[in-house]
Amino acid sequence: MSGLIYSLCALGLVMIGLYGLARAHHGLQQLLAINVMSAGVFMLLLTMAARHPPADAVPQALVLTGIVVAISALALGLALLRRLAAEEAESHD
Amino acid sequence: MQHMIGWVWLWPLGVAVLLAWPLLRRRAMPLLLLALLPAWALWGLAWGLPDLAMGKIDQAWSFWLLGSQWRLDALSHSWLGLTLVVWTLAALHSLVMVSAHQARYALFFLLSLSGSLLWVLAADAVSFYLGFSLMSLSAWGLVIHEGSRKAQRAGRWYLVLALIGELTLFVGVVARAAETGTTTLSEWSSVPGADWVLICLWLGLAIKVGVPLLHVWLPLAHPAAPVPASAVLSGVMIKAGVIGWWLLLPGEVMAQTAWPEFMLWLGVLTMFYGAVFGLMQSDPKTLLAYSSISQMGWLIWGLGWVWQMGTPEAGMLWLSAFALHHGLVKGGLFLSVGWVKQSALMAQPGLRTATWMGVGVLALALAGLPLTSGDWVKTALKAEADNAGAVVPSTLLWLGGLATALLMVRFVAVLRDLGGHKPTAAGNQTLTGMTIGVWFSWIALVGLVLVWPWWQTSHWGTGHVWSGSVQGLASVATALLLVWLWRRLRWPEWEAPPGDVLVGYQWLGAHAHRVFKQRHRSWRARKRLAARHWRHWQTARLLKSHWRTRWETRLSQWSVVTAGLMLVALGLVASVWVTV
Amino acid sequence: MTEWGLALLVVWPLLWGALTMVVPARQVTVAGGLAALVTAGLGVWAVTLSPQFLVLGNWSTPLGLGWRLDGMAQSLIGVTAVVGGLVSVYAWLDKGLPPTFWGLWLGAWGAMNALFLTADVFHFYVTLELLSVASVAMVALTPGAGATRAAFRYLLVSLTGSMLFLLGVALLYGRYGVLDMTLLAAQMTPDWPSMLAFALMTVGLLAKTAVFPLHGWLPQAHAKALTAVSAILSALVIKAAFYGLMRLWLEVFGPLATVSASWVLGLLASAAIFWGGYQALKTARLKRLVAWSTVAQVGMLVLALALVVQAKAISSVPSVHLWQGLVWLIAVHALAKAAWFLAAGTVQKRADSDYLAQIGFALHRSPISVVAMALAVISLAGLPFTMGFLGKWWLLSLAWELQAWAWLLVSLLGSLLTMAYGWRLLNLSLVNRGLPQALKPVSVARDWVALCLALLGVMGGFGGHWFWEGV
Amino acid sequence: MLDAILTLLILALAWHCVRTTDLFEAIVVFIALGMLVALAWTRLQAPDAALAEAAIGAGLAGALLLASLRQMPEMSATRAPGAKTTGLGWFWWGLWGALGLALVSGVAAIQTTSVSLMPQVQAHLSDSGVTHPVTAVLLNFRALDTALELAVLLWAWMAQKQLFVPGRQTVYPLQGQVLKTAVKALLPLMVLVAVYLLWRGSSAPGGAFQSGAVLASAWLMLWLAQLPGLSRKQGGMRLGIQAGWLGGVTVFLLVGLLGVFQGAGFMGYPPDQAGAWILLIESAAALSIGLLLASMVLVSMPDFQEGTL
Repeated sequence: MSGLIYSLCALGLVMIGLYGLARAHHGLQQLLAINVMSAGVFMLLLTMAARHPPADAVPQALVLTGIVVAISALALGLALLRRLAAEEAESHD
Repeated sequence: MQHMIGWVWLWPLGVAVLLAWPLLRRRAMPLLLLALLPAWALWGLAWGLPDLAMGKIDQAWSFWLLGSQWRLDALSHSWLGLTLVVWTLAALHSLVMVSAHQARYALFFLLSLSGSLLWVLAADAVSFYLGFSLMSLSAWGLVIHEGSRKAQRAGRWYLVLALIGELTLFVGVVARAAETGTTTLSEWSSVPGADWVLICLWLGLAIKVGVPLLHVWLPLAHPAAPVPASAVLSGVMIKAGVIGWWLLLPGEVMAQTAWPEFMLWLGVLTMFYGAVFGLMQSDPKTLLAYSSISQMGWLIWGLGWVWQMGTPEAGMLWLSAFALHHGLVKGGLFLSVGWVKQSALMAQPGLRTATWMGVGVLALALAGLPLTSGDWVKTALKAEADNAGAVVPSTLLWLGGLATALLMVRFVAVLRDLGGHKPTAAGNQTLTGMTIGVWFSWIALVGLVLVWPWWQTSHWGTGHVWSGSVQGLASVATALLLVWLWRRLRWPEWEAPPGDVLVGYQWLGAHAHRVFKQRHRSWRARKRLAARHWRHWQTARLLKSHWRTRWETRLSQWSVVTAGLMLVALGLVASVWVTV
Repeated sequence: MTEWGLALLVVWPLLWGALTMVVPARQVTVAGGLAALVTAGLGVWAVTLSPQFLVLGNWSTPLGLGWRLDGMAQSLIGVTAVVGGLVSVYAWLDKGLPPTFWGLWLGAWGAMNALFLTADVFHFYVTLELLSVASVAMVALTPGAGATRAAFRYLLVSLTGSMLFLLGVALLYGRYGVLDMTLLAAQMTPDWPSMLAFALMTVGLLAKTAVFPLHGWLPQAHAKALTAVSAILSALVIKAAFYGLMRLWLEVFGPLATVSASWVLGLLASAAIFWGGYQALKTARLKRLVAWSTVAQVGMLVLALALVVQAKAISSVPSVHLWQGLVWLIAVHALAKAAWFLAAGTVQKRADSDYLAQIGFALHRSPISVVAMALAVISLAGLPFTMGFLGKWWLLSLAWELQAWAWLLVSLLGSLLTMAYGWRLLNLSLVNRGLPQALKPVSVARDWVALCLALLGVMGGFGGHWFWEGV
Repeated sequence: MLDAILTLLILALAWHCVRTTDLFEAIVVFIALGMLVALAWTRLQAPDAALAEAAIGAGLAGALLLASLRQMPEMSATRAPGAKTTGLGWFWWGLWGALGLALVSGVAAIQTTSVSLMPQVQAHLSDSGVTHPVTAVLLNFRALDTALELAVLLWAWMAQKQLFVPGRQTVYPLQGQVLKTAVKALLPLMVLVAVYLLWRGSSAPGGAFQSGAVLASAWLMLWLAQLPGLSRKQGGMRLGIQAGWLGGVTVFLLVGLLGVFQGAGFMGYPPDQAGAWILLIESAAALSIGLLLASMVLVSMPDFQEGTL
């Protein structure tokens, strides 16, 4: 039962992330939306792992890999945004 | 030995690569002659030692593309001869008649030459298509060579129609290959095909031949190109369409279809169409271009009865004789325009007289004066056609000959008006030895035009060839009479714009554009109104820009991108779900 | 020996790419360039190997990561090696390229090699991410807010695509409990979770391949990037995602890739061909034109995929030469587009302008580049003498066999559009060249690299029998 | 019951995070969301993932986001210039709902399926050199995944270095005697924790990622405390840092190549030496992850000056 609840939660996060991507005002918020989405995908993988005890280690390992990939992408996106802000500030000066 | 066939057309490509060397780029014109050497060698070899070269198939490059093969037989030998004579003369004349952008001219010339040699020798459909399109598309570079506004317009129309023809032909070739399961041309001739495949093939080539309504590029492109290039365009290139029809369409099974009859009537129509609009031209090269269309009518008509015959190959040799005649004469006539414009040449009385005599000989040969090649081939063709039971009344053909004669009279008149008849101030410049040499090559062509039918008749041993002389004489005489009457009655001259129906096409195009623009404008007005009244109209701001940008901006919005993602995903799910 | 080579195919570029971070800036070009050439050599060598399946660390498949060197992977590795090698030579000659380029490019190359080799859907995701990160960073090498904005947009689309792909992977794992492509293909049943996974993974890859209507990022990113980067992105990076589509549609999701699903692909492809072609026909800028042409050509690839899927689904059509034809088209586009972008970049540099109205004279003065562009265009349009001709021949005869008249017409019109927008450039160089102007000095060697690529696209005609034995 | 409440809370926070017009608020909500998600993951018996999410997905990501936000003051207003509230029409919402429903039904269909690779993992666990299954998968069965994921991190850092924008503000009063002393006291403790996590990883939840996250915070504190002092003159230190960045990927891939040499296949180890090699790789990886994550956060600080790294 709890598995179903969490998989619904995971899908909810994915869909909210998709919505955020479409609606966000700012690049930073779009990055947040994508990270919300990725949290949802990871959670789905973990619910797959937890269907039967003992918890499956493979999806858990995949999630660990995914988390590092996600923060790398987030860091790159933020670096791009900072650069963009600096370049726009320069052009306004 | 047979592997030499391939080098005939590959060699010009190799010569074209030499142009990358800056030194050669500055002296590019002699390369054109160099490029023709292997072809001449092969032709000479096949002529002198037929056992060694004739009837051979070169499959050395069977690993290339879909398996290339090239062959040399009686038909391709005859076409090769024509191709070589005209291209060689063009190369020689390029030495003295083309001075600007020599390297570029040489590049396109060589590419086009290579393609021209390739389709002559092709034994498989892909090789033919390759040669055909290489020749057509490279010739675009020759058409626009002068760079004038006229040349640009001609180049644009040329390219548009060439590309449409190209693609139609390509579809036809692919479909025919799929139909017959092979690309070897000899196997195509006896397998009937689906109608639409044949129509695709026919249409793709008809543009090159200049069938009325598809001919609009021809009267623009031939005059726009430099003189030697026009000679090649009219002398060799447009005939690719006819030989293409012969090679790609199933000639052996055509007799049972309606195609031969269609071609017979189309041929006659083309003869008159070209002649009528040709008479309304005032530029000698445009006039010659129309004359080419008219002469193509003869070939179309000829192909019609060839298809009707039980043994098409024999008829095809007569057709190639006609093509040879027309190629040599028309090439010579185009070059003559260049010589008449050479004021220095025209300042020398002896050369001037000789030039005009040459023009006269060529014009009369085309008009079909007795004892010339024109008379010989036309009479022979008509006789063969009667034997085969062709449906077109021979009166019509006689009228077609008369039209050609009229056209030639008009051509000489127009050419005289060009200013060549009297020496100008610039006429004092001296003639270089090279110019004189090239001029002699033109005179030699005139000689060839006079001589080759005699040689050919003795070679073929045909008896009835000169029996139609009276007809030929009658047509020329009638033409002169008509012209004289015309002059006496002082009727105003009619003129038609080059490309005739092209004007109609352009009007249609412009009209459609105007209609579209009006609708577009009203659409925009409505949107603006909507934007004013509807608060949430998001893209009102964007309405100022072009719809192309506007739609792209809209497509790039994240709401649209995500909607696209979801729509495609759901579409895929639905499409799988429906079937599984 | 083989295992060494394959391992090095991935490890070598990654290690050297990492090392460029510590190599002093002056030596980076030399180190990176040499490393790139060795990678190219390894890639060419990999093509000569016999097909094989390898499980990393000597484990067995469902547990370990499978590497599969089959014809499809080999061809893509080979194409990447040839095009990548020549683009590296160009990059070497380009003094304006920042040294960071080499690390990023080698990383992207290693990622692509791993991506082509892997037989594991999750590992495919990881390699795709590495490739995206490196590619986005390469776009951002161009100074200026325009490029940064394009790179950011590229990153967002790329990440979204990856996330949808990963969602599909999660569904697949939940349904089948394996991640290996061959095992998945063996068990695949057309049920609801599999359908969803199919749709999501496809959409994710479509976004990364820039198929209409998800193409919006491409013209920006590819046009703003530095020349060598544009060539890499357009010729190779796009193909990596397309390769994923091929694997999914032809292999993993075999029973789900039905004729009606191929219609969805075909529709998207047609829209891409017309929209991309129209934009290329109208745009006022040089690199934008080439980039829009990529949108159209990607449409052509997807259309070919749709036809292949149909041919596979309809058993009456002989299914030979199917993936070979696709790979052939990929090679055609990779060579032609790399040549075109490099030539365009050289001309753009010479004219110091990207506007078509201002580059006529530079075009006129760069005959080698113009020839390269012309060859690239005729190859893309499928005109004779080129690899493209054989590709188009294959595509049309496939459409003919399937009696797919609509797709046949679309691909023909696509060719016509290609010629039309390619002709714009030739027309500029020959006719409307405009007034003479001062040109920036640019090494002619760069024109020659572009010409080499274009000529390879022509020579490819000699390899016709590779996939054309049966016809 | 707890699960239901947690789920609702997570969804509510996520909704607020993407709905709010204030970026600062969005980030704070995002950090809180990360923490709750980590909590949910512990409920799903995934302590490794939960730890990593809390440390990296919420902690370091939050630091990165907040630091970056400060560098875009003119853009942090509710609405960036040019961007507008896009009204999503009924069509969009229809698609959204349909896709959501499709996904829910798809996931519900596989909720009871019992396919898993766990039996395989357990069967081969004794040959993997470690006793914690997650570590075995990460470092042995699917080692190349992890190696390339370290590569993703490294290349993301490479990209950031190239995108670096020198800080414009120099008001970040973190340096101070108190702080320095505190850092000095805390640092050994954090390193100890990191080493412990690393060690523990072979048999229980923990390992390179979690250890790396702790190391990252330790590095960050150290650097923030003595930012001005850490400049070009410390050549040896710089070299060490650079080696640390590359260490994870290089060591991993080289050991992978060594596997070919030893006959254990690319990215494989002979079973009897597996434990030792894995420990070596994990140490290098933890160091790398720590250094890279710390560097990433550091360059996003508004007062960061070029040349410090």
